[in-house]
Amino acid sequence: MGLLDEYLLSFITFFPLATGVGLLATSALASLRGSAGLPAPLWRAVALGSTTLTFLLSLRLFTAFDPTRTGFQFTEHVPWIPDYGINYFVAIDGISLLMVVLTTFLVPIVLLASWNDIERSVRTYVFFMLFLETGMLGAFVSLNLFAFYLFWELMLIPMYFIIGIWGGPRRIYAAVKFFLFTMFGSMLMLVAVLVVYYLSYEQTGRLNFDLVAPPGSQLPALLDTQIPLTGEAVWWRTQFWLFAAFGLAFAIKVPMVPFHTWLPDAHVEAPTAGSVILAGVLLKMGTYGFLRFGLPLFPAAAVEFTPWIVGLALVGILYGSLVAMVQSDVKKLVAYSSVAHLGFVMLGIFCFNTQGVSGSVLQMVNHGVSTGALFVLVGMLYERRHTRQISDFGGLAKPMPVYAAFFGIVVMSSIGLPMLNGFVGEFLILLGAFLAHPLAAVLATLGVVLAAVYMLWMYRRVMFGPVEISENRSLVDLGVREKVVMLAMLIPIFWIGVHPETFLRRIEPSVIELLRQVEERRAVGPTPGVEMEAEAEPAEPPPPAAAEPTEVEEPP
Amino acid sequence: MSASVMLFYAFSIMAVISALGMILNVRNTVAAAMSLVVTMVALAGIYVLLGAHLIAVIQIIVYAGAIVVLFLFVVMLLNLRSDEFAPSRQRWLKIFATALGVVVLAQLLRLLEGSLPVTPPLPEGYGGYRQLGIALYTDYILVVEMVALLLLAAIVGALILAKRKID
Amino acid sequence: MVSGATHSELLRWIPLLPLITAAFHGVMLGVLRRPASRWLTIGMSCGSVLLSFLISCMAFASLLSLPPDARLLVDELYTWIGAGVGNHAFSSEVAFRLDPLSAVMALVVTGVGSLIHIYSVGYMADDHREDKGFQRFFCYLNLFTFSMLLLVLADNLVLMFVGWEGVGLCSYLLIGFWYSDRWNAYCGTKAFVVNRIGDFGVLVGIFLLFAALADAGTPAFSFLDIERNFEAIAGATLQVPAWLPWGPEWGLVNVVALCFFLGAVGKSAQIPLYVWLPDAMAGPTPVSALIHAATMVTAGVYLVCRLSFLYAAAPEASAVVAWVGALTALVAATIAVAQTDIKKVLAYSTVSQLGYMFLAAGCGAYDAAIFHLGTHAFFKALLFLGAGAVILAMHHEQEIGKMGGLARRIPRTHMVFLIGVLAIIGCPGFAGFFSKDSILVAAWASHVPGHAWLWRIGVGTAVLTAFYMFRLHFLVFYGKCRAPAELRASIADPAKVVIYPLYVLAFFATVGGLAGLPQAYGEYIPILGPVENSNSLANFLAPVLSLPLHDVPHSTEYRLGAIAVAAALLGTLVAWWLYVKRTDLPGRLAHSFSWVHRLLLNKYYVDEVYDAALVRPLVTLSDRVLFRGIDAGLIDKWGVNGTARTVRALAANGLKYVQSGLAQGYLFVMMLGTIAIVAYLVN
Amino acid sequence: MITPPELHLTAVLPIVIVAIGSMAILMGEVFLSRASTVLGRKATDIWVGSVLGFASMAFLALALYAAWGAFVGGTTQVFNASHPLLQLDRFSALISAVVALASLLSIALSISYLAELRINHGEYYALILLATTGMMLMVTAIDLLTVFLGLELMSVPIYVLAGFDRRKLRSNESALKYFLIGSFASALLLYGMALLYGTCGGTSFAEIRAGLDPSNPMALIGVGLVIVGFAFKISSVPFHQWTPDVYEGAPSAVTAFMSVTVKTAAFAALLRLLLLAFGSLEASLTNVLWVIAALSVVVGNVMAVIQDNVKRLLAYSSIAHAGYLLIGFVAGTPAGYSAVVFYLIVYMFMNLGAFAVVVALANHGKDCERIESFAGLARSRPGLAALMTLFMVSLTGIPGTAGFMAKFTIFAAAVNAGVIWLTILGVLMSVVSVYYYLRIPVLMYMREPGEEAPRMEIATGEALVLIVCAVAVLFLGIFPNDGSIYFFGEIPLLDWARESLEPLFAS
Amino acid sequence: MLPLDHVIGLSAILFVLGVIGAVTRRNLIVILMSIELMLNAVNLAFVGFNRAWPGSSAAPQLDGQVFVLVVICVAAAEVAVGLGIVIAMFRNRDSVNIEEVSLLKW
Repeated sequence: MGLLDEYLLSFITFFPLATGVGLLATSALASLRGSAGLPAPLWRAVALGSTTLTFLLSLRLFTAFDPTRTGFQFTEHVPWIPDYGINYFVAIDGISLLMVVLTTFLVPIVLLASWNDIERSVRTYVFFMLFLETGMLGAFVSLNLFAFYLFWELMLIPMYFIIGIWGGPRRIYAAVKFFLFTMFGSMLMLVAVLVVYYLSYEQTGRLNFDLVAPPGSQLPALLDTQIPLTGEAVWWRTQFWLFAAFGLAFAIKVPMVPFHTWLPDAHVEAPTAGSVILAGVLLKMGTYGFLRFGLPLFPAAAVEFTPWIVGLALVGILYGSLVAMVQSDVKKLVAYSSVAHLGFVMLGIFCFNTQGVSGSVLQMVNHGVSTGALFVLVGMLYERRHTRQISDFGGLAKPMPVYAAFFGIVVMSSIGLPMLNGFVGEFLILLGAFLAHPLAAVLATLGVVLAAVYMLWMYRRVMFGPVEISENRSLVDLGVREKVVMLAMLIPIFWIGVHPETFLRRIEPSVIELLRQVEERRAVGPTPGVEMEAEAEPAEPPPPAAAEPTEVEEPP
Repeated sequence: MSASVMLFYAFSIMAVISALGMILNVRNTVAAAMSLVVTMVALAGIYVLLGAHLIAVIQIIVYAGAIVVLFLFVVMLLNLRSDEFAPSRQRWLKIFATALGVVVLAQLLRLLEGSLPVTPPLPEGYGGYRQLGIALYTDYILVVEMVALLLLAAIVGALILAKRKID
Repeated sequence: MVSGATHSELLRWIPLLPLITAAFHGVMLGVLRRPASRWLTIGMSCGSVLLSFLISCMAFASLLSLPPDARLLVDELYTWIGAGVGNHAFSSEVAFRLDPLSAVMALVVTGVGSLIHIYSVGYMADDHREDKGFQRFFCYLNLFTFSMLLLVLADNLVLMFVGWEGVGLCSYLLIGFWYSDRWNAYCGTKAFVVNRIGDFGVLVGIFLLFAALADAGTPAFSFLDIERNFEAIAGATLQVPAWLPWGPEWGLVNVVALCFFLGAVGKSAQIPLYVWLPDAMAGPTPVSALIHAATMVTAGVYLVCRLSFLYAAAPEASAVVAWVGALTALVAATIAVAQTDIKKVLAYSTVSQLGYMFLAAGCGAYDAAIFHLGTHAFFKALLFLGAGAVILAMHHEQEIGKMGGLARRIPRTHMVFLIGVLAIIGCPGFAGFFSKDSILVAAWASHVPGHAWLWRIGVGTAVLTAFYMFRLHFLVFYGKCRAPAELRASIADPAKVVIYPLYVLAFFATVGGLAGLPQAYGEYIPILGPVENSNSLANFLAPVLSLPLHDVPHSTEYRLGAIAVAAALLGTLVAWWLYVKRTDLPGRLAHSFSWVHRLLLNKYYVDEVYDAALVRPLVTLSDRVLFRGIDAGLIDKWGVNGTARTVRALAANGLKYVQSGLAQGYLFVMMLGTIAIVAYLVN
Repeated sequence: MITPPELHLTAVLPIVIVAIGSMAILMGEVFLSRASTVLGRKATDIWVGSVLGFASMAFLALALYAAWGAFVGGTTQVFNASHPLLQLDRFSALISAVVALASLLSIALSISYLAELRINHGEYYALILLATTGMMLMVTAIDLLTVFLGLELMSVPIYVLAGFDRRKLRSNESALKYFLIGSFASALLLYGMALLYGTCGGTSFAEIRAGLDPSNPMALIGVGLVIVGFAFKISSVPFHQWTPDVYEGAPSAVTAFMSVTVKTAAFAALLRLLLLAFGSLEASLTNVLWVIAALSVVVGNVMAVIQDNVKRLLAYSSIAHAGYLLIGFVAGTPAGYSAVVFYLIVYMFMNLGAFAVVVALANHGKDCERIESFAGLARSRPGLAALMTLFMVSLTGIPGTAGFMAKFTIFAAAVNAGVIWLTILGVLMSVVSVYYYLRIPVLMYMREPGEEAPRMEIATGEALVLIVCAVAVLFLGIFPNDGSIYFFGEIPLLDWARESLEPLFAS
Repeated sequence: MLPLDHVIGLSAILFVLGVIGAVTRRNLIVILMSIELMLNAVNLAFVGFNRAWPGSSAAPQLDGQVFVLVVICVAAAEVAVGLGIVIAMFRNRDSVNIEEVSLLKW
């Protein structure tokens, strides 16, 4: 492997941020010399070029990825804060591969899509987008729990600003709500992370945040940690609560009902680019988190939680669809449809079988592309009419036939029309669900019906019928740039729909490996006290005042 | 009961009464200051009884002589008339605080009674200016220097705050 | 059961050709905005479908050249979806399969499809209602042809489902083709959504079937594999909660069969999901002919027949199929009696005829179902195209109240339309007679509970069919012309490109019945004399259908046939009496039985009932309870913002006042804190 | 016969340097204000102030260097071996260095600010140096006497500094409240010290450690009162109420100075006291600290939510941060204490940075402290807005900034010590903190500018402070331990924090 | 020999009186005096305790008395600064009522 391949992941991850910092530096230098710096369009162009290059690099990653090998590839492991077991440890498997490609795909798309959308503080916006991309990529490729957490929170900041600065009238409320919700979950997750960290320390005698040991090393791995199922207090069940804390953080991000209310607000208020990235990538953080951390670290608890999560996923599917149905704002409708779609993803993950989980991973990509495309489309409309109320439209197919065609295809993809991407994911998820939770699967299948209801109803009200509002009569159809954006988004929509094996082939070995781990670690006896003592041979004595992790600190 | 003990009680009663006088005297700030002087003098007396002669002297000189005078000086300077205060905004709080103080005092006295160290006989030369002086200029030399700095800070500070006009 | 498969790379081109054309149109229109020239459009669209038809014929020929139990051509392209390991390995190939059943379907689809494509050239020629409508129409039509071919040629259920959904999509697009009319768009959406309800059943059926097969250790999922491994799951049961009826164990096969039937009900517009089909008439008439009469709506029947092995093993489900079919036939026929829109009448008649097909399938006579499917495709397409010709002639007037006396003005249309009517009412000699007869015989002979009643319903429906079809015919073509005066002059037979396809169809509507001539009649073929195995269609289909053996004596068959003919005659006579002889009667009848009339005119208020019972409550629930109540109210207002408010209130209404700004208050708090700490430490 | 004591002057070198500096500044002020030119320029107030400011910075730099040398040298030096009052060990050296650095930065921040507010008096620098002397004394002390003396030497100048803008009612009030409550707390502390002296017979930490009898109520009262005295200085609930009032009223530069240095010094002294003197009372003290920490975290964060004044908001946030720091104490492990040290250093940078922005915005003798006056700042002052955002983000504890690393180390130590519930409370309250910290970026970036025009130029000193703090916040956020900066060499801050505590645990 | 418990008791009484004075009186100057009273109480305690720990004649222990000296100086410094603040305040506000000093709150 050449140098590029060896550090490919790092290149991909940090190239956008490096571009952003470089642009900032030029502007800082320019301001020192009293000039205005590079013009905003040039910033945009540079950012577009850089993110496109990132995407091409990730395509290289996609092709160079060896689907026949299980385990992680493109590993880079550099000590960072070794005293705390914090390492720069990045690697990908099939699951994160797809997420990386999805992310790098969407960012240039949204940059292009929001070319004219963002008018003020363009440079800040460009910088935040680049920063955001690095944050998202970092979270997807990090195998060090600490680094993951770092990226996980880091990407909140640019998103927060993107919503808050360039958003709609209630943008501040939405941005703050988004931030608070996510922080609430992730803060509890931090505590859980620390507990896991401590358990690992207690058992191995070494401080460590690496999820798995890098290949060929003797370093400890969090996945080897025995996380006890029970604790000292009767009601204290370590693994249970740890999973709950991780799960809450992820569930908020997903979002699962009833932690979803930040999503509609954030989506409605965010600018197009923000909505696309939010729906396309950020929501995937939650489901990805379940896959990467929630399930393998706490398999027994995950299984125990399954009925609840499946239940909530179902509620999400049905509830999201029903609520989407009655929305009067297109973006809000799409937002609630995300709740429903992500409900499918959660359902698939908690099937614990290959079909379900593979379907979920694929559906994550699908949702990213389809819902992203929907938001781009809504954004195009908003650019023209500065409204998103369904009632302000009607008959748009007449003045904007190309737009209507694209919108139609994306809507169909979103409601899972076969040979478009949405179907494959939903189908596999439901198939998996039928093998695991038949009744839930039947109910979830109802969601497919409801999806058609709300999407087509919306489509009908926006696109069909007579043009009654005079502003709509003179709407301009899509321009070349917008067509390019949409065509680019149609490529994965059709590709995944027609030949999903390209992706499934890469997902499946990782999913099988993941499920094997879960099964294996579940099987390892849940009798913590005895086993832990037998295995724990700390290299150095635990800290003097260290109490049991499960000890309940009683206030006096 | 020896004379010293009787004197002690006399001084104690004097101190307490004058202290009470200080905190109960609502009208007259000058009277309060004078009560404070009385307390301090009484305490100086007790210091003598406790064998801390130098401290007693300094108590009189510094406290009664300097500090309280400073108080009086300020009172005069500001020409205060304390009876023009509006009704208290925190009357109940203050009543409660007073009551609480009394309860705490009772508890404090109860607790302190049994836990005091035993008093040994006085060694030679205890409390004299010589021993204290040696201590101050050997072991505590740094403390003396630092107290000097503190006083410097106070002087500078008082100047900055109270000078009518700073150039 | 078919033993082995022959590979044939020809098959893929049958569906792909229309797809390529559709894609070409789509790119030209949707992306480039450069509409192709009219002739290029016509040439590509009609040419591709015709070519498909030719290839189908070739494939059909090569199929015929194989021995009967090896008649299976397969064309595998690639693995579409594959996931899972071991016994749960799911794999769905993109593969096409041509067996007798799909061959018949493919021929019908491409054949009728070609004719309708050609017809559309004329029908859509004057369409200026929508921008660039012409090419768009053919784009959709080609896409539909592709989907329908995919549906019938698919080698496995999942791929079939692709076509299944695809035709739904095209139906949606074509119903709402004139989208500027809000009603059309509504109808399109309604069709899609109702179809989706059926799709729900198909999906569940697929999943259940796969789950059962996987449990049995044979997860292979092509039709051939399923049929081979079917024995393993034939006796399987589903555990359900005991409080459910027939709990705690349901026969898996029955459940699966019912699930698929739900799909069929949706697609083929049976009770209770038939409501979309009449509304689907909002689309252009060729669409109604192709999609909503000849092909797509019969997909349900095809599905049931395709899975005949499943239904044969599921008697209870089959009974449901038969009864639903019979009731639909009857109910739709009653509604058709009162309709005044020419296409609506035909739509309800389609529903009714589809009911016949399900009646047949439910009774195990899958061959009869397919037979009727084929003949129905011809005569119903004929009728629709004829109606289209009428509508064209009337300048897009569909109300039969404004027609009348057209026989003289458009004689050619009148003739072909009459042939269609005769075929549908089962006039002996016409195609419909034989197929309907086979169905009635099958119903009579079957072992479905209440089969005698099924037969009676069938006959009753036949009476009604004859009545409403002739009512339509008489009202349109006879009597006085009720069209506005300024229109009358211009009423004339449409162009050749419109009429010629009608002739072809009329020909098949007349002689098509011979393909499945029941043996009882085969004995007495006029010229040829007795023919062995006259029911060539049934024989041809036999290897792929699980046909039960119901031997009906020929004498019974004649008797039943005679009753059917009598029924048709009765209906015809009543129609003649009411609409030719005593034209004042219908109005008076409608007046004196006004509630019945209103009930029928308003289709038993089913739409309204659905609206009131399902749609409105659901919307209200979603809006008032879920969205405003739970989402905005409970979670957001109380939960999320409530927490924020609580925190703020804690500060603003509580802690704030401790921070009074008065220093002595602070001292007091300190005093309290000190006391607390000291007290804790001392104790 | 009087034996002259054996004095190790190196042990008090930083203190002495700063003390001499303070006197030199006072002298310099007298002479310079009489002179007609300063360094070749006309002796305007501003020039005198600048020269004095730079001189005091030089002294502080020297003290920093000395303290740093002591830290690197690593030996423990006792000033007067026969009667140990001061002990310059690695811990006190590190904290002295930090305090010196913080004072240095505060002075850099003040020079132009004083001119802006027209309170440009040389005594200001002298008072800061005196306060710094007191802090160094306090953290070097190993005797209650020196602790108290240091505390007073620290407090008295700050009382004055708080009221330094004496024409302003708010500044008066600030000084008055701080003084009043501070001297009340001092009295409580003193009484506690007296009781401790009474039980143990001595005032040095060693004697107290030896003589402390956990069953003796007098000793316990003494310990309690001493804790209260420090709880006041670190502004933890319920001894926090002065903090917002004083921070709000005092001139911003003073607030910046006192919010970081006092907290650092007081925490360090408390840490020494707990480790060296009150070791035997660990369990019950931990419970007391648990409650104080919990209350501080809750009250600080909740009250900050409703604030409309940035300084007041930061005051409440400092109460909350005191709570977080106390979590490290509750953990009570070496990891916990070293996390506290790390946190203190990080807190210094981020809080100073935040105040530096407030100071840099002060215009026409008025502090830019109303939260609305930040509206639209991103438009008019993009650089300052970005920096403010950085500091707010760091105070919130978002990863990638030093604030997160600090919180992380504290929470990690707490979890390792089994202090789960307090940690959970802490993290939940940091969610609340998100709200108010991010309000400022919200205003800066997402609102239109108000009528108040901010100052458009930035002074060199302010720029210096901002850059140093921003770099530190970012750098320590990403490389808390193993980073190295060109010229400065390796900066293993976490290691330093851990190593600094070794002498305290050794004894 | 004086009874130490009574000495300390007196100190406690004076201290608490000082506290009560500081918390209840509204005149700033009187509050300052109350704080002085508290410091005096502390001094008394120190002197009293030093009586209990006098050391030997060879090595007299005068910690308490030295402490008292420091406290006296501190008290002086505090009074100086405190009165300075009061004067500065009085100039601006013309009052020494502490309850009027509540500009900064909440």
